[in-house]
Amino acid sequence: MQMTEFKPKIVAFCCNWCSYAGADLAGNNRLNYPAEVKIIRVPCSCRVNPMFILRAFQRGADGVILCGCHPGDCHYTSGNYYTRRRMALLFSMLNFLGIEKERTRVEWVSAAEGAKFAATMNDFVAQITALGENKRLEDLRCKK
Amino acid sequence: MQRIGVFVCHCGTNIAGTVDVKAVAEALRYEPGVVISTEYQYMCSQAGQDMIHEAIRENNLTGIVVCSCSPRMHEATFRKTAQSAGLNPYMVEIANIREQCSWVHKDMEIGTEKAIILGRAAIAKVNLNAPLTPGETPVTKRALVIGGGIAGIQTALDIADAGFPVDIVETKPTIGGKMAQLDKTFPTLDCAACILTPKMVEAAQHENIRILSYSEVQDIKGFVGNFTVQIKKKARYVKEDICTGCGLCTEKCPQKKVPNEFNLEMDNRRAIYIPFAQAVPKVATIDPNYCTMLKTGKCGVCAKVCTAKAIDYTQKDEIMEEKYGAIVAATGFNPISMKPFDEYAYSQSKDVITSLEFERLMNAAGPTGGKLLRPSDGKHPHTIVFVQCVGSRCSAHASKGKEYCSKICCMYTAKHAMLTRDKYPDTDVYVFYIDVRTPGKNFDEFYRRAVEEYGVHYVKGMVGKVSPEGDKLMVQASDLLADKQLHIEADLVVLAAAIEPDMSARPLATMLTASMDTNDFFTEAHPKLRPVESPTAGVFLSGACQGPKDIPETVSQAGAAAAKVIGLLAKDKLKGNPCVAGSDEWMCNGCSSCERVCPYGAITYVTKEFRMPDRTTALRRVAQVNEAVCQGCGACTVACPSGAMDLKGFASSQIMAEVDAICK
Amino acid sequence: MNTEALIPVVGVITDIRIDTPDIKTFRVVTPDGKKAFDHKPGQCAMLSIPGVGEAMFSITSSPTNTEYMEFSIKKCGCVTEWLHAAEVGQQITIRGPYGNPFPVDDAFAGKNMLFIAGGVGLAPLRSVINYVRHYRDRYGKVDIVYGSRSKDDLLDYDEILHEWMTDDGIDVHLTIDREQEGWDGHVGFVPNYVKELGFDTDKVAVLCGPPIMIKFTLAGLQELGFDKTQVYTTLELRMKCGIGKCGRCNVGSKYVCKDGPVFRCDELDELPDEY
Amino acid sequence: MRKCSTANLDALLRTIAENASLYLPVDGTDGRAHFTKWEDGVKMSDALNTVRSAKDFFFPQTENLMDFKVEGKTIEIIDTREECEDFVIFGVRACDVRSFDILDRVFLVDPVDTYYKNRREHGIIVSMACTRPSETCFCRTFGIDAANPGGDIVCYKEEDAWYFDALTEKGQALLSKLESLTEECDTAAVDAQKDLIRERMDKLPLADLTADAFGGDKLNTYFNAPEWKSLSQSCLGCGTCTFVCPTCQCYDIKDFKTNKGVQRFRCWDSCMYSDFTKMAHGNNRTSQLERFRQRFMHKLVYFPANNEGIFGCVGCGRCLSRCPISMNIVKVMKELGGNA
Amino acid sequence: MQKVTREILLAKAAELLAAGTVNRVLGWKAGEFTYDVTPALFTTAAELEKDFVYGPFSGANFSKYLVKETRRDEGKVLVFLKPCDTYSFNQLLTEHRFDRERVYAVGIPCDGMADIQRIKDQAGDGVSGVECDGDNLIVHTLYDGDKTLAMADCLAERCVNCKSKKHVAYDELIGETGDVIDSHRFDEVEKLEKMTEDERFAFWQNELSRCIRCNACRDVCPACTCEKCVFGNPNSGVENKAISDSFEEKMFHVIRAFHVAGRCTDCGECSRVCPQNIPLHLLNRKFIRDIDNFYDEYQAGAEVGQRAPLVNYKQEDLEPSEAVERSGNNA
Repeated sequence: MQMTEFKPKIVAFCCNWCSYAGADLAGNNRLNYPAEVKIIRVPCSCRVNPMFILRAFQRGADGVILCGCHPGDCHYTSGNYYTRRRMALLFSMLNFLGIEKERTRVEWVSAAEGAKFAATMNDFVAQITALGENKRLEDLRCKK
Repeated sequence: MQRIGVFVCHCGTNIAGTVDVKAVAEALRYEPGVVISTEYQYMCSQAGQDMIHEAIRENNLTGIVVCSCSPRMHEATFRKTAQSAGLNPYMVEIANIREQCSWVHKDMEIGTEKAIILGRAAIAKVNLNAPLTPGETPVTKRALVIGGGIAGIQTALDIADAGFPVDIVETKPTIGGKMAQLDKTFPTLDCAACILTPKMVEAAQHENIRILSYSEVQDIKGFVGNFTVQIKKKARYVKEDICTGCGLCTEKCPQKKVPNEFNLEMDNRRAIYIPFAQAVPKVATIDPNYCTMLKTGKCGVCAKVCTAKAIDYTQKDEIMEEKYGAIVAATGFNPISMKPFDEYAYSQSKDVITSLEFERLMNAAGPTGGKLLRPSDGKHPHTIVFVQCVGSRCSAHASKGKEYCSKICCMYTAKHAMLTRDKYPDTDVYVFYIDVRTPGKNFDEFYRRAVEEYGVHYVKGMVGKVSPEGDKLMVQASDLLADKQLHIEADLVVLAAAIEPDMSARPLATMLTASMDTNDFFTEAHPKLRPVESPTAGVFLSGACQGPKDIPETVSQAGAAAAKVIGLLAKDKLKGNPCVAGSDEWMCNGCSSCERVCPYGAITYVTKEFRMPDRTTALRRVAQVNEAVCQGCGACTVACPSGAMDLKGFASSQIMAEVDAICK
Repeated sequence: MNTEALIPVVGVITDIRIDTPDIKTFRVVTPDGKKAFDHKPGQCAMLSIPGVGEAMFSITSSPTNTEYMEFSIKKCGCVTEWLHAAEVGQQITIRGPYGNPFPVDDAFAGKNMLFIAGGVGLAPLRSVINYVRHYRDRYGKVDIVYGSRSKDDLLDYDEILHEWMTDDGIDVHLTIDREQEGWDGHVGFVPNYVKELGFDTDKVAVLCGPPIMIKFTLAGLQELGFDKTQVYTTLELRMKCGIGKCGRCNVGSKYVCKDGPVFRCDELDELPDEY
Repeated sequence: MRKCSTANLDALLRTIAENASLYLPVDGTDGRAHFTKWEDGVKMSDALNTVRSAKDFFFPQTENLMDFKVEGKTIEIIDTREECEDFVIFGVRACDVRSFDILDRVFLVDPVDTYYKNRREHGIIVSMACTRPSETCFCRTFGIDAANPGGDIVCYKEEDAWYFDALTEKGQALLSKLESLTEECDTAAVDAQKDLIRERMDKLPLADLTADAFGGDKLNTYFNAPEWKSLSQSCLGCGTCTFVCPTCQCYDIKDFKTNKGVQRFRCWDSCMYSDFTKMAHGNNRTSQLERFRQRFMHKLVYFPANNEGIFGCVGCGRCLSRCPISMNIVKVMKELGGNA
Repeated sequence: MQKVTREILLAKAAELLAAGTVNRVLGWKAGEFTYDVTPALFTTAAELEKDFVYGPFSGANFSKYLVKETRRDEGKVLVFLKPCDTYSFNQLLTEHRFDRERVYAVGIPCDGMADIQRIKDQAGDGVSGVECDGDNLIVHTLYDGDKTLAMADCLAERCVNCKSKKHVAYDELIGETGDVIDSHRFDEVEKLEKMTEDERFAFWQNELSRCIRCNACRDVCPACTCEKCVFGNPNSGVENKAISDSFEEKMFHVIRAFHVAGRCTDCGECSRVCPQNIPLHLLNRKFIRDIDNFYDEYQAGAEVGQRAPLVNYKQEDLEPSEAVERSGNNA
């Protein structure tokens, strides 16, 4: 196994008001997490279209994580409630198609939870690293 | 294609310590659209900003990417810089290579590689940016307060004092609300009428306040700064401007058997009535359900006795349309119905009453003239049992009652107990409670006085059953602390009924597109940070319609809501957030999915005629986003199946370009 | 393996001229500075930007220009928008030539010529006009009627003023749709202007412009006594492969990219009304 | 004529597969026949025809045309064409064999499509006669003889043996490699089968369908026919008929941005799609009626006009069985035929 | 239950046309071989008399046609709706996709429609005609004479697993409406859920690899009435005309299923029309089953104006991290 060689690509969608601020706080507190995680800022987790997640896998991502405000704390009051439903159904469907359920995750991270952000990312990267390369949702053309 | 400038900040060693900034600037130079890529010690410094300014001018840049600290830190700074150089401020993107890179990674190689990728993503995004301009809408400098209780009155007074006209719409013939029905207020025991009625009068006399009593809101259209509201003025069959409130008609009216709702139907009034002596406006109203003249056309006594000739049996409901810039919901509360709680025998015995009824019994203007007499036989009660939490704090699985704490009951029960013992020291007073909650200034002291000074028997435990036996009420209860069953022979049982939002709140919320929680309390825009605003811009919340509150809390929230309204009305124009949703009419299905997920009611539909590609014309229902109301969350963009709905500044194409750049 | 028509060659944009607010003319050569391929007047080439798309454009320079090719391109769609944003030195890809040319060496030979163009419709005609100017002795009198929305929308205005108008035996008749300050020439729509000018029928007419202009100008010419067999036009270039296979530009049994874009107006009558 | 006993067929297929990739109809997990690469143990389907036609072998649904490398302002074009390896398609029916002729008339005329040509040159077609033509078959309408299906080698399946005859040099070369597994035979069994086939063809429900009313000169007869309206009315505008059709050859060329460069590929397109003719300049077939008409006019009028009267349909019947709304070329011909 | 016949429907259509209630009729038009019935628009009683058919192959769901049909003309169109069609009808109304005022809907009872593929699988290829005979179908074949098949064995999948015989919308009903049925439609989904991740992947890889992106599933789907489909929009980022990579077929079907999630009435048309026999309905049913499991039971189209599960929420909804387990997927 070439576990040590494999550097996963991880896309993290973070809502502007909680999780992106949480990531900033992790930075402020110099809490390390792997550089494989790249954050995309969205106004709210509810902005994340399932198409973006599939797009990330197509383009070579090995894991996609979506972070938003805790339910009940959404800056827009209800955005993350919709996210929760959409992603629950999407993840179940992807798994139904045989896509490893570990590849996708939703995590609620508040602006105060810098430590949780770092811990979550460490955990997620470890999980994806253990899982290996995304083969089931890859687009070979992109890797050429 | 854009002409993009890339500016990589060292942030002293904050970034440069872990990221090879020169290598980043060099690597990003060859990205599509980039015409200049450079680095500098502190981009946010004046010198750094000047450098960006110059670069924009010299290279005719159409977009810039700053690789620096978090956009939460300096996005605004660099937007201003761009604007000063003639670039649209929304053509700026920030790659966060400090908080999300140099500060969390230790290895220079890894940090540099990631910084390049983050820069690439920002470039990919800015390549698809479009200049954005915030929309402006004028503000109608007038507020509407819905509900004329203490919350509404206080909000209206504060707004009016700031110089803005306010209308109060109240469904009852008089303002005053629940507070007008109270006898004394806790914890000071001052008389409710004494502190409320001066405010009512002040409101009535205020040059900026118009009271629309006996009126209802029928329809609300528009958005923040520009609401159009239809108000129905119900016919009161008395000319409001002529009636002097002398009350002669209310004495002469032959229809004497009308239950008096002000006294909770514990006595009667006439068909023409003034709810109470200090009513505002002090004008008589004919109750069409009981007036013989209106029902049969035979009577007319009131018209005959009215010296002012104010009676007009032909009056009709009147619809008026008014414009407002802000709306305050202050619809208040009601005690819940006691019907489902028949274990307390509320419907079986007149001597089982609610706390509000108790207030009226104790009130000098009440049905008993302020004497505490049993409703059944007018006798003096000697043993009184107060039951707390009737319908409050129920289990989620219970078939009745509310899950929440009604918040005010502990205190008013203590007040009732104390007042009873004070006036009638010969009565035994029991209070059954689950917990006594007294978190408020002088609240706990107040409750302790009831126990310690006034000898009220506080029993931790619930009353299981009240059974009328003869003229007694047999109360079965448990004392949890003593772990024993109690049987009390009571003369009067007072139920501290839970409170719930007024029934008018739900239809009002629909009209306002304001959201409500499962209990029909209005939801605030943010539970901590925006407690008096509803998520719908321009709609504010005052008083118990947002959640149970006592009077001081209500008054302070009313003032806070007023301050928000004043802040809004003080503006001539509202500048919106330009990162708002927009719908492509050609792709829109008109399916309402977006409308349903919009927390702000920013989406409306119009039916328009379209010339279709196959040269036919078709009427199509399409969504339109009100940019003044949209807050830019993007929920609609995902709900939209066709992709007609997109979010400016966070367009699908932009986010996907970022994804592509990151996964490369 | 044989050369494949669908595989282009690399071209470099060596000059960009801003003609009108929405039309630019691009000069294209191969990276070693040569003309990418030879062509005949009226033919087109497929230009592409990898990742953006491919689109067909008529070659506006004359075949007699052996150094480079020129394309006058109006902004509409993603390829053209991209090109309008490009700078000199940008590489693109080019393949061609495609389509049939104007019959400059047979049907037009020795004839008096009448060119009528509207707006960007001058682009495909410029190639023929300059070809005719180059072989001036092979043709009779030349009339050019050219109209546009405004003076600023006239294509190749400098060339018209300083070359075409100064040539012997060439009459250029310019018109713009609406009065404009600094314009003392004719004002009015092309079809009316053609009728006003009242040409003799001893000519071959070549028409290019928006469909509505073609329709009314053709009617005008017929009023003047022209027969449809005397009138040529070139169709809009809705094509993909350029070689008559992908099925897109199919109009009746003709493929615009292969059998067109140049048609004699009587030939067009044979086609179903789908172009 | 050579004959191979049924018992030897597997060995014969194995021999073919040793020298070239061999494809033949095999029943898939969905119970339908698809051309599938032969390997040991694969059983040939008894189905009359495959869901998708054999055109896929020469004109695949998508194929990479070339790659680009873009750096700054420069572009590098990478020719990704490679010489194709030999392959054999076994069991192609007469209709599909004719479709290659029709595709040749598109792709092999100047300028030659080298991608197609490459495959065509390396593909060997072993056709097979149809002993049980289906109710949806109408190849005879277009002059196709199901008893003489053509190709490089023609084959006839009988209970006990398979009969082969080489029709081209390519076929001869392949057949000669199979000499040890086959034996020379007379044509009696095959002739009998041919008679049976023709007899059965005569009895097919669509046996009387003729294309006489159509042809290259019939543009004006049909273009504005009122029948198009009702015929196209319920067309969904999907691409099913096009994609299962052995002769439909419209394609699109698109660019795909890979993580490293740009891939230009070609993929099937359908003239039934609403955006087929949509270009920056506009769209010349904006209604489904126009698009529907285009497809059938192309097969019945435009194609013959350019190709000596040969129709662009081979009567394979795939669109008859696959159209979601059961609209098809037979209904079109019958409805319009009355106008002739 | 009253058996619906061509004659009854013809009479109803003629009556409504004559009365001027409607000026056109969406109905089934006879084809060449009994089974190739085409949806068609009839404007006169004579046209109906000539070509209208009703039988075991009149399965097409007309509700989607109403989107265009109600835009086209003045006057009302008559549409015959089987119970399952009425759900699509309501769902389209919920989404404001057509004008109810321009439609006259006649509900007709349905005992299930036949699937010609199932018939051919039993009777062999070469089916020249099919006749109804009570509960049986008499199949005329080209080579094997007539065969008698039980209708029950010829039913389309969606009819075998019929979810409801109840009409949820109509202006008028022929015969009687039935009840919602406790069907076994989720059995196949459950079977897949019980497989391992790897097995499921292999299953779908095999099924979806056959996809040719003909778009028939999308174009027939009554939920897919988008003015512009994301898969046909070059700016959507997912546009692609043909399958170039195995990723694309998965993306297409996941996105399509997601777009119709909570809106799909499970009418089964997608699987019926798929030329490659991909069991697409299983994707939609998986969403339906998950929605039922995760939230409240929900049947799209049961009522007009319902709030679809994906545009709704509850504070106590389950977390995405619990979804796979709760959905019954064997991980």
